Amino acid sequence: MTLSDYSAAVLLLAGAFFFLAGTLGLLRFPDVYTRLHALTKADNVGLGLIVLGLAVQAQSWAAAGKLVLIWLLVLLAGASVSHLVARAALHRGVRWWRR
Amino acid sequence: MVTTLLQWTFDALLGLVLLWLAWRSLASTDLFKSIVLFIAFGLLMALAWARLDAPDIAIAEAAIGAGLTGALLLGALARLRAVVNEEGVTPQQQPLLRRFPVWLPAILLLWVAAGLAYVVAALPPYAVGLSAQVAANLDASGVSNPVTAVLLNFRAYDTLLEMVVLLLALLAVWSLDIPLAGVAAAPGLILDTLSRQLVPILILVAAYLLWVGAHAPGGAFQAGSVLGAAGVLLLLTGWRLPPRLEGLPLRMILVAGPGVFVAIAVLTTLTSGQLLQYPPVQAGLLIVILETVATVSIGVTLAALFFGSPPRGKQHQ
Amino acid sequence: MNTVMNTVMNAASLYGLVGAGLFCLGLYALIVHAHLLRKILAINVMGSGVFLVLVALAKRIGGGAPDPVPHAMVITGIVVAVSATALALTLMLKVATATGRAELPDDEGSE
Amino acid sequence: MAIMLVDVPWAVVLILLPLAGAMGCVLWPSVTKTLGLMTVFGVALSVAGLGWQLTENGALRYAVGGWGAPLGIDLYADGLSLLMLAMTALVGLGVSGYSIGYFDHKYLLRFWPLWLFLLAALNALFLSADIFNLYVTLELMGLAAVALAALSGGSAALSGAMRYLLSTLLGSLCYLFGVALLYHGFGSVDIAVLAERLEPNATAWAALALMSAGLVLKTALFPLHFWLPPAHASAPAPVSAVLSALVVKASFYILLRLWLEIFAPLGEGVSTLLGLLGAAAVLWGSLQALRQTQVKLMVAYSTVAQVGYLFLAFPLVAATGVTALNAIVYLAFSHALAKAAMFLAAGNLLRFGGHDRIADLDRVVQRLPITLSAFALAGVSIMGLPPSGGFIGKWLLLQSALSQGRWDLVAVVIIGGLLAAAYVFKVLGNAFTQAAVPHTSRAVPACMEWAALLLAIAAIVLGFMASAVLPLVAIGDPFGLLGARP
Repeated sequence: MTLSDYSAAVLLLAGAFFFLAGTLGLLRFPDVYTRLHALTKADNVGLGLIVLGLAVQAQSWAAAGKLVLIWLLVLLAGASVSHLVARAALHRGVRWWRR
Repeated sequence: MVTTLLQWTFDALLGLVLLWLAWRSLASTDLFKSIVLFIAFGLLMALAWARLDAPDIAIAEAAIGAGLTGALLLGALARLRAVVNEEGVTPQQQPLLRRFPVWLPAILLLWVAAGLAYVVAALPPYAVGLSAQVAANLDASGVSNPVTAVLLNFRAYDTLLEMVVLLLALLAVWSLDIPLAGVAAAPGLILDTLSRQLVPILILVAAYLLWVGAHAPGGAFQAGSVLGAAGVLLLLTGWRLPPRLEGLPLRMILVAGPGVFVAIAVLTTLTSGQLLQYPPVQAGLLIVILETVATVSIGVTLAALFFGSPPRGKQHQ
Repeated sequence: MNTVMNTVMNAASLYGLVGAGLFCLGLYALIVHAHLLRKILAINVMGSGVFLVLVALAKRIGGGAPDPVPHAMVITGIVVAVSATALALTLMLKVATATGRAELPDDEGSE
Repeated sequence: MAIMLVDVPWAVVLILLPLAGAMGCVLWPSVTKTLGLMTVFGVALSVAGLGWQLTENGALRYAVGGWGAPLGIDLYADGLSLLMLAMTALVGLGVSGYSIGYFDHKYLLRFWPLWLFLLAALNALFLSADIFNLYVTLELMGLAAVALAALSGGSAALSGAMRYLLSTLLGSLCYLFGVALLYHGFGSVDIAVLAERLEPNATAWAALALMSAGLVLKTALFPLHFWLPPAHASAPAPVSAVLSALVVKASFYILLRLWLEIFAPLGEGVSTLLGLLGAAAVLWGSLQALRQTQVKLMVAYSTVAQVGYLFLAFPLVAATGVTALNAIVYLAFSHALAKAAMFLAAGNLLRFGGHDRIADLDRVVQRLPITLSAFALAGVSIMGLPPSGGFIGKWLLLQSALSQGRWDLVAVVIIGGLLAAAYVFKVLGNAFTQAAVPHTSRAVPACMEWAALLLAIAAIVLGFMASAVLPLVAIGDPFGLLGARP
């Protein structure tokens, strides 16, 4: 186990934690808007950490670049799609949750 | 040993989740939910392919199996809801076999499943496939990705017919002549911007997949389906093919994939005397030509399948 | 008993079993459900099951690179499946437009 | 010149020509009709060329791509494939001529590409020696057939086509599961290689069961025939003709090749089951046909019965060898011609009177004499009366049944013939009587009437050609029947 192995493991575990938190939020939060919040925030950071963890161990700069590209694309798509979902929910008159 | 156990646990869990998702998707009372679960099922199938060392299939499954099939299903559901009044009919769970108890087919199928499971488990532990022969002839095939070699050289005839199946499906859909889908809600700024940024990237990704397919996972079908996804995105934002391209130019692109394949089949038969026998020196070049044309053709065909209605230009003839 | 354990412990057979399970699950849904969209989904699940069997068993040899021939076959199969699905969905829309229901008439012409 | 023609790989032409023709029709709709007819003629000529090659050189094995099985895909043509191809080409000519009069311009543009793709799929199927390649041709054929069946767009046709599509997809998947098992059990998808390697183990049995179930569903053998009558009866007449005459035979052909070549060592016990189902199909299909009040439904149920005859001969092939195989070929070929003629004639009646109710046919015999002659001649072959192709087929079937002392099969064949006579005469009888309510009629183009009549005449002429046709079956000694049993 080298240093890069350890750092990769830590990053991957941290990423997995964010996924877990996001998933928990998706399951437990009360309405579509809060669920979107949990999902996008946690998944974007989670994926970022996992990409970072994998990039540490990547064979070449090109491979690491491809991983980062994937993350950027997911960020772009994730943000746009959650906006679209939220807007569609608003249009249909889905009420937001109040305590 | 620990890694093996960990891997086994992962595989077993994935297998169970696949079965569970398929079951929920087929049993759900809400059709929309069914489709979404089916798309999730497709994505996890892609993970299973990756676990089975089949990255070529994983890409194809994610792009076609989950992506485009999902888009087709959701599009069809939207059109269906415009046609069928679901209030009165509630066509959800109506068992076809009213005369028989529902558990009868269940018991029969459990029996079949047990039989199939036994057969799968009883196969000899060592595969008797063709890996050795593929590896031995890979040098003569013109590419170094064995899956591409099988698809476009060793079993190219299957792929020729498969391209024809795709074209035929589009002709069949067009011959059914469903009316144009009603204009969806205005796409809005975000979707517009997203598609304007994503479509060039998708085209780039398609080109990359096409190029890399010669020596690594990827190839015409994966590239074509990414291109098809770009087409679907454009169609969703309200983009339509300019009317002057709807006639012969569109048909030329659609036919180009199988057409070039048939042309190369004729040429090889004339020059080497054997159907689809490429001269070894030019095999690589021929495969690149075939795949490039096929990619464009597959992409446009898939997008046209999503659109569904025949081009109006065709009707006027 | 030993062979059973070996089979289940082996990833190839494991996915093979899942494939067989998906095939039967899809077949059951195809028979039981009346709604055409659900029947089309069932056919797709069955197809995934067959593809899984086709590829999983190629991995039995263990170790070395898996057999690419079934991989190519499955890619062919996936394209055929999406073509068939597109046609089936369009036909479903036409049936629904013509009859007002996305189900086949329960006449069973043969009886 | 003659030498050059011998060298042309006609088998390849048979596959590529209709594909190219179909794509030409897609690209240039203005010349669709000309292009389509030329293609169909070209296919018929290529079958003749292939027949010449086969009689000169014996069976043909052709390695696509030069790789050869098991790595590559092989094409294979022997006497059995040749006769199936000839059947396809003849019916194709008749149906193509008929379609010119039947469809208006808009539907003609849709019909031709689909029909040429179907023709290509059929040719490719009859020439393939590779079970996965057969799967692809099956799917190509199935999708084209469904699209054609839905062409007219009525609610009955659409529902029929939908049921047909689901059944054919289910059949294909069962077949593909069998392919997967065979490949992993024995390491090849080539029929000849598999035949060498097969051992009677659980894998082989499961593959046999799955593939047979799938193909029996596609062939519409009783009791899996439920999809056939609605699809075949509600499709446009030329499409019904192609579906009943050719498409059903294609899956039967694969079944025959699989059972007699790959699965031969698995014994004859199971084929007896298929024989029993065949007997049930003959009786059930004939009775249902007799009950129908509409011509097209009656003809469709008659197909269910006639498919039964093919399976009746199935268990006899192993025991009596070439006689039973000859019977199958003759039954399939003559049924294809006669049934196509019958459906086309039924289409004429439908066009003429605007309906096909048997009771209200209203003296059509005087007004459509050619169509009625076609129906009657085709009926002669379906009933199995001499002299007709159907008679030779049943005669060979009876011969092989009697040599095995199978009096039960003899009884089924005779009862089936009598029932067929009953339903054919039901139509013919009403053609002479006056309907209670006279109704308007529409002219039927001459090409539609003559196409039906020529196919029916061909079914009769087939009865006189036995001495010329039967030696063709022996080309390449299909399934080693000649060598094994004299």
